Amino acid sequence: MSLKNILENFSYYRRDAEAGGHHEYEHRFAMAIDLDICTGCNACSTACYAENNLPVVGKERFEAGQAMHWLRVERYWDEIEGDYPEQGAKMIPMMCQQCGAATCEPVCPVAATYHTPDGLNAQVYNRCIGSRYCSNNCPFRVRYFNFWSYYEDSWPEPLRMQLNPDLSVRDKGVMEKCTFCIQRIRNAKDKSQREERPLVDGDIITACAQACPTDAIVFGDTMDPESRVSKAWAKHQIHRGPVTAKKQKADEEIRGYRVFDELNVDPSVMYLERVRDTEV
Amino acid sequence: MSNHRLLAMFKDFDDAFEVVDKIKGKALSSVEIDDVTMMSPIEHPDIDEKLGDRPSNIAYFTLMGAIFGVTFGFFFLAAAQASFLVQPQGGKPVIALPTNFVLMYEMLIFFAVWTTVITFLGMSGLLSRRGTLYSEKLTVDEIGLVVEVSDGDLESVKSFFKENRALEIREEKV
Amino acid sequence: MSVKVNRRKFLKMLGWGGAGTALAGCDMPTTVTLEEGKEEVVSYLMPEEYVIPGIGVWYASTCTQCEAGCGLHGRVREGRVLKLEGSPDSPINHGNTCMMGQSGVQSHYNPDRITAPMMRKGGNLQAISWEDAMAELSKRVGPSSGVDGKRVGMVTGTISGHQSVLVSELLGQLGSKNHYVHEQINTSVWRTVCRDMLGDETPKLNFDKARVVLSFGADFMGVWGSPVHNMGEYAKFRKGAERGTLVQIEPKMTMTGANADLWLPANPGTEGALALGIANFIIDRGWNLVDVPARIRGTLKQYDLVTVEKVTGIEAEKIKRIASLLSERSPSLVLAGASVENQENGYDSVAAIMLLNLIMGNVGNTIGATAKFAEASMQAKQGGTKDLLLLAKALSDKKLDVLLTYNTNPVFTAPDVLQVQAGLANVGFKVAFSMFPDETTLSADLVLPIHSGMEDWGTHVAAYQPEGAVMGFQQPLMEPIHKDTRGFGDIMLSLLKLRGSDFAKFDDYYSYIQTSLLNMPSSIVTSTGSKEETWNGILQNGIVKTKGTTTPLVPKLVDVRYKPAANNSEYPMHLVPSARLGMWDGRHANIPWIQEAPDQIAKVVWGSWAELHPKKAAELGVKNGDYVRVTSASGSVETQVYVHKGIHPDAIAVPVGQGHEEYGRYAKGRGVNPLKILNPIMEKRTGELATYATRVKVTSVHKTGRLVKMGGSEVQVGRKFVRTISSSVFQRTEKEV
Amino acid sequence: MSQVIQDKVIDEKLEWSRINADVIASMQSPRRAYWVALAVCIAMLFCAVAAEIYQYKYGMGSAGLNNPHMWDMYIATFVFWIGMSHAGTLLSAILHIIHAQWRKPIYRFAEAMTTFSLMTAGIFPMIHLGRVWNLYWVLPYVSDRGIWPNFRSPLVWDAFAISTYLSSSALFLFIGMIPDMAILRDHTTGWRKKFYGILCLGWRGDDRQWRNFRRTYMLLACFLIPLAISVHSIVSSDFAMSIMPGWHITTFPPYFVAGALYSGCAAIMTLFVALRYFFRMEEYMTLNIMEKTCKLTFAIAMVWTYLNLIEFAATWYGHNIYDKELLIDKATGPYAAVFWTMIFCGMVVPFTLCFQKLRRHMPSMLVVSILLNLGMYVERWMIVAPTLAMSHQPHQWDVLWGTVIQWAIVFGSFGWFGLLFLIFVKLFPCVSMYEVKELCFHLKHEIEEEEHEKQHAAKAKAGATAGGGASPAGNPGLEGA
Repeated sequence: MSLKNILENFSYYRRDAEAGGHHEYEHRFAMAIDLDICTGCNACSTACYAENNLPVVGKERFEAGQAMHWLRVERYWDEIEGDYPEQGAKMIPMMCQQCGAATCEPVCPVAATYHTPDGLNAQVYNRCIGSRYCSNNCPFRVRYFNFWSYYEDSWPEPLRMQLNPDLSVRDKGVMEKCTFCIQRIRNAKDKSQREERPLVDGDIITACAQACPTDAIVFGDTMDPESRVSKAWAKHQIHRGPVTAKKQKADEEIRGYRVFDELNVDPSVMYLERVRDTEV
Repeated sequence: MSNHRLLAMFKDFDDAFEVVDKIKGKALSSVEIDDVTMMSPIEHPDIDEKLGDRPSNIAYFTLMGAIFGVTFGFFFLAAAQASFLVQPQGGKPVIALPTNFVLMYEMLIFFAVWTTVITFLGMSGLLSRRGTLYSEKLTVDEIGLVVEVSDGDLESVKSFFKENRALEIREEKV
Repeated sequence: MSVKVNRRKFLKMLGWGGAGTALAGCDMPTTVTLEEGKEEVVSYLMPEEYVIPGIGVWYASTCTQCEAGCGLHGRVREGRVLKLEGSPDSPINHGNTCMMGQSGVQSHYNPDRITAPMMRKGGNLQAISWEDAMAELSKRVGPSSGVDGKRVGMVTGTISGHQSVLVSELLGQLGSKNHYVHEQINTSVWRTVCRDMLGDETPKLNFDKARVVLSFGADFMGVWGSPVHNMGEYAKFRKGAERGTLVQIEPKMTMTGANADLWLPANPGTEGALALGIANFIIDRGWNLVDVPARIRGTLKQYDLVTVEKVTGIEAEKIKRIASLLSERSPSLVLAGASVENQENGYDSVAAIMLLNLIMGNVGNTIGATAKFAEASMQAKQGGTKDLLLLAKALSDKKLDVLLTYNTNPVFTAPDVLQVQAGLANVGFKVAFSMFPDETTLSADLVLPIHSGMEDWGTHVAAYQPEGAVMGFQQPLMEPIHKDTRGFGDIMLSLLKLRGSDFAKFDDYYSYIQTSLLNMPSSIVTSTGSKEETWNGILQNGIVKTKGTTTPLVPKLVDVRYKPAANNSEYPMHLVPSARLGMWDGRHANIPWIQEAPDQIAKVVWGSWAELHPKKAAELGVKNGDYVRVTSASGSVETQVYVHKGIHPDAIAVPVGQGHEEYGRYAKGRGVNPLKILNPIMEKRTGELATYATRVKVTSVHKTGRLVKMGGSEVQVGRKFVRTISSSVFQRTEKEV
Repeated sequence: MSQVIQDKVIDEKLEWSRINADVIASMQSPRRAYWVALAVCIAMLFCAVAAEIYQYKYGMGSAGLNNPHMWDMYIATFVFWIGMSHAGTLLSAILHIIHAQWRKPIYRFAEAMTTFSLMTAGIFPMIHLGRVWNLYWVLPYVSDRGIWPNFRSPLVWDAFAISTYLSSSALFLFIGMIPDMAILRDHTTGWRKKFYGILCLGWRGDDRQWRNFRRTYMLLACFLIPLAISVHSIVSSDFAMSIMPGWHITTFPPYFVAGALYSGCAAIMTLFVALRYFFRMEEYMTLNIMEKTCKLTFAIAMVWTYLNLIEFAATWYGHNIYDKELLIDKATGPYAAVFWTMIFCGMVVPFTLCFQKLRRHMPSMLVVSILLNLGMYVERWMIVAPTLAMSHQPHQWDVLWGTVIQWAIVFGSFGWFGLLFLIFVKLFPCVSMYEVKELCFHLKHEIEEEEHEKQHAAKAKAGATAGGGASPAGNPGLEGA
């Protein structure tokens, strides 16, 4: 009886992210990306195309801004007065940050995007009606919409033989984004279940982290204190949850930060600041 | 018992009102003031005054509709949210009151408006057939007065009409 | 002839050779597993043995997308290869891959692959059967053809392993010495200098030991040497006890430059002078760790700071800082790459740069010897552009009657002035072994479609061997997609058999490789039991690890006769035909993922562009997206401009890779090819084509368009996406904890 | 002349039968201009339908939308039409409650405009959906899979608000039309008689019906005012509830409501001029009514201007760098021309309404009202597009001007609205006959009373001199037809 349900669990259902949320998380997958050793080579992005059946949209549609790179390597120039960018360029792999308090989630009219017990910001393609509100409300702009039907154009025979059967090819009208390779998470969970053991660090490795030639991307579960990513977060004094005074970094010069942390969205990707030898 | 229904057409409200006054004043045995109905192309604010207290209780139903809307709204939304636990989103609680208030407000109005309209259809006697006495001039500029009388008072009512410049008198048996 | 491995046998081998990582599909009930012996639940759906729906199996192989020879694991499901990942066992890539490796599957599944042999009939290439094709081949190069072996040539890309042996055998059998090894992206000059000054062509570069890397145009993360390996080493260099400092000097910012702590553009072609200036300053201060003979000291004296500042355009203060950096943070590693090598004075510049390594005592420290694969005939034959020039000459001199091409595309990469395309008309019979209809292939008289890297057997010995000397083993990850393609090795074998040889005993290339490997000395292939077990071990690892032979480095100073390039008033700009990781020399232009992946610096996709410094752009009155004409003495190209500060104001960079006239739907007619307008300037000492020496003039054509690139704003506009801290802070907060 | 006479919005001596006849005539025998207008509207609609079919088939990419610009003119147009819908119902209801008699000749077409612009607006969220065939998932129906829409989403609020508003304002329009339906039943022939006979629900005009009618109408008016305000607040929540700079603004709900009233009034002015001209309704849609409408529009324009400036000021002083940069970009960046058009049309043009000569000059008012509408349209676009173009993430900055498909659908929406409106004016009276009669009746009373008072005063004065003598209180009655 749902009335009974409401009355009995009301205070539980009223808990928000600041109060620990209603979720009982099983895992909270997260990343740590070291921008000092990220070279901006694009291997992660291409690996993502290969793993996640991302369509190649072609020049005209790329020009129209309809590219589907779930993981894009952004390049920024320094705003400098001098003649040359002597500190090189700034590279950052930008993908869905799997925010703990994601702004995209509450605006979806049909609950097609929601938070999984794994701490992922999941997108249910079948449920999506394409209102695109989630993308509008994403400060990172990392949600990609299927503006066209790409299947015929992007995968002419026999290119489509490469498609990963572990996940679908999305048709027009559906929003999609980085899933932290949810099919790999699923497979690893199945495997650990079969082997009757808990998931351990390293069981799951996302396509981007796997490909990275400098191992700049570390993926893991922040609920597991022994995981590499947990240690990296702890070392760089970044804590889960929205930013509160208590949780701020003790030392501002520690490298860890989350992009747009000031928006209180609790991103699951920690970046480590780029380092430049300013003495040369 | 009244067994005749009379319709008289008048040129203006004042003529009709005089007839009403006369009926009220003469205390005819078979004619109650409640048996008098006035039909008009427009609404005259004095009609109620002349015809006496005839209450309209639509507002009570509206209130009930509104209360139902807001209560139903709350429980409907909360029940839906509490049974759809996949919804936890963006760090928001499962039952998100601020958003539910918005929708409760809309549902309040929705139910209030519909109850009002449905009650109106019932209370105003629309959609029900009541007699054939009618003149198309009623929708132009003439005022009609319908009186239900018994045989005894028939003539005196008719004479009131005539005295007050009735343009036309129609009659039917009830 | 047919491939003698039947399907059953083939799949059996796969079954044994698999790395054995079985994964359940996410949609499959977890109870249906191999482990629990419940395969029969899905047996009805099983089309063949070892093809279990929903189970992905990983097989080891070797990447053929460039010459670095990275080890691969390929995920195979339902008989299809789906995803490539780096093999953790490979000492070259340590489990990682670059974007080219990742897109190997799109090479393999490319919709524009040639699916049947073709022969030129009446001017057009027409599909024929393999029987006819082999008959034609026998007719033209067989024993009865009467072909003059000396007039037979073969042009390949860098080639190694058993393929190389077969090519050598074939040419030897014919009596030909004309093996042209052409590789557009190469380190030939660097290799020559290393040979002359260190005694080893491909010395081991210990980034992890270096505290400073000073790189003159060496895009070691991108297109210089073994990029994936170098990037891994770079990470160690950055993450070491002390964070290493990277200084990059190059006319156009490469990916490596983008990651440098200090990036400076010296006037193009004067990097040698800069190196000498730094050396002079170091010796002047007595900072050098190795003594320098007076003879060289005398040469260096001319390169005082004032002169060098004038010549190179780099402030004296910066030169001093670089010099003191090399001294304070020894050991260092000084590298030279394409923009230095491929100048007219390339050899001397690289020698001047190598001098820094020598005087700072880097040799034997950050630069070490590499092991060489014990079987010399299988070592990599590394190519360059010298052979392209030789080929062009042979063609125009009508010295070739038969030309075989494999794994290279000289018609695309050769400058127009070399007239390779026209020269090919002088060759009576041209055979192309190719997967794709590229320019060279479509100029051939007989086109033989070959297997992809994922369908064929092969062995690869990388030129740069960081740990030991390994042989990458390439095995098919799936059955050939197209029924009418054949393995390159198989065709070579059947050509060899035409004249009857030792190879007659091998049924096919597979059995040849197998026999050959199993009969190798135990120093190369260590037996792990029976032959079958050994063989399975090779298949499973995808790599044959050997110690190799190592000879210690012998540092030797050479005279540096450095002379900066002359100015040219008619063509004031330097053309930088830049290359990038991914597109490489244009061979990957037919891969959609590569086309759609933005250039690492300009972030342009699906086309060509020209990079200009804002100063120059203002002078020309052009902005992003405007078209300019780049004219050299040998021709001109027209493309859109991308303006940024990461380029020398006197240089214009036009990336290579685009401008294909053929090469399938994704590459054809897209962008421009800057190689076409190169002047035929040779590097003086090595005879390589000096690709960076061409001078051009740039004019606006008063046409504008939208530059198709990723990214709206070029700067962060005050946002903190990429934050930067100084390495001193980093040292305090992270290294000393 | 007295104030009442000077301000009178209609000639009180209009014969009631003529009112009937005039209005019924306006509904019959369309002139050629009507057919031309109808053809134009159908052609415009056809453009939109063709564009929509294309877009449905090939995907939203054909509208030129892209990663930063997930929404664009569709949503701007949606807000525009929703805004336009406000004038009719809200003004009608407010003016009804405060007994502003001058609303009576014009409220009917204004309410029709409300309903039709809502029907137009409601189409846009559908057009803009990537998978419109799953639209019904937004509705809270009981699904056997236990799936519900997400009640946190402002888009679901939109669905609730728009359906509530559409049904309520349609009911309001319909209830207000019942007495007129009876008039039409009595004075038309053929199919119309049957048609109106059904629609009038047996209206006879007896006292019970009038009494309940008055009460119902008042109740509905009372509910419609907060409803209308909530609807546009909810529409503003689509933006204000987000995190985006330029959207997440506290003043958005009142700003949107003011903007809605503003564009609604401007639309009323446009239709007023058009109907007055085409249906020769000069006697009903008098210049005095226009003047009052103009004054009201001016007042609302000033409210809107104020709220707009407040928004700028709050952004300017707020030191939220994203918001502030966006504001500067709006005024100086690629959208500057559009932004200044909005400022000019929305803030400067309404000052023409201060001049009586202009207010009484219909061609000028047509131009002014169209300019105001243009200003309000670009205002909506300036809300939607620049935020998407220049939000938090500079890497995704992009300027979008839409494709032919998008423009065609936006253009066609005017055809759809026009078509509905044109059908309406021929099926239903665009002037409320019974209320015009009431207006005349009351006006006449007022004038008579005033004259009576005047006479009384004169007599009192005369009586004071002549020694008095009360005159018998005359019962003026109703002269009628």
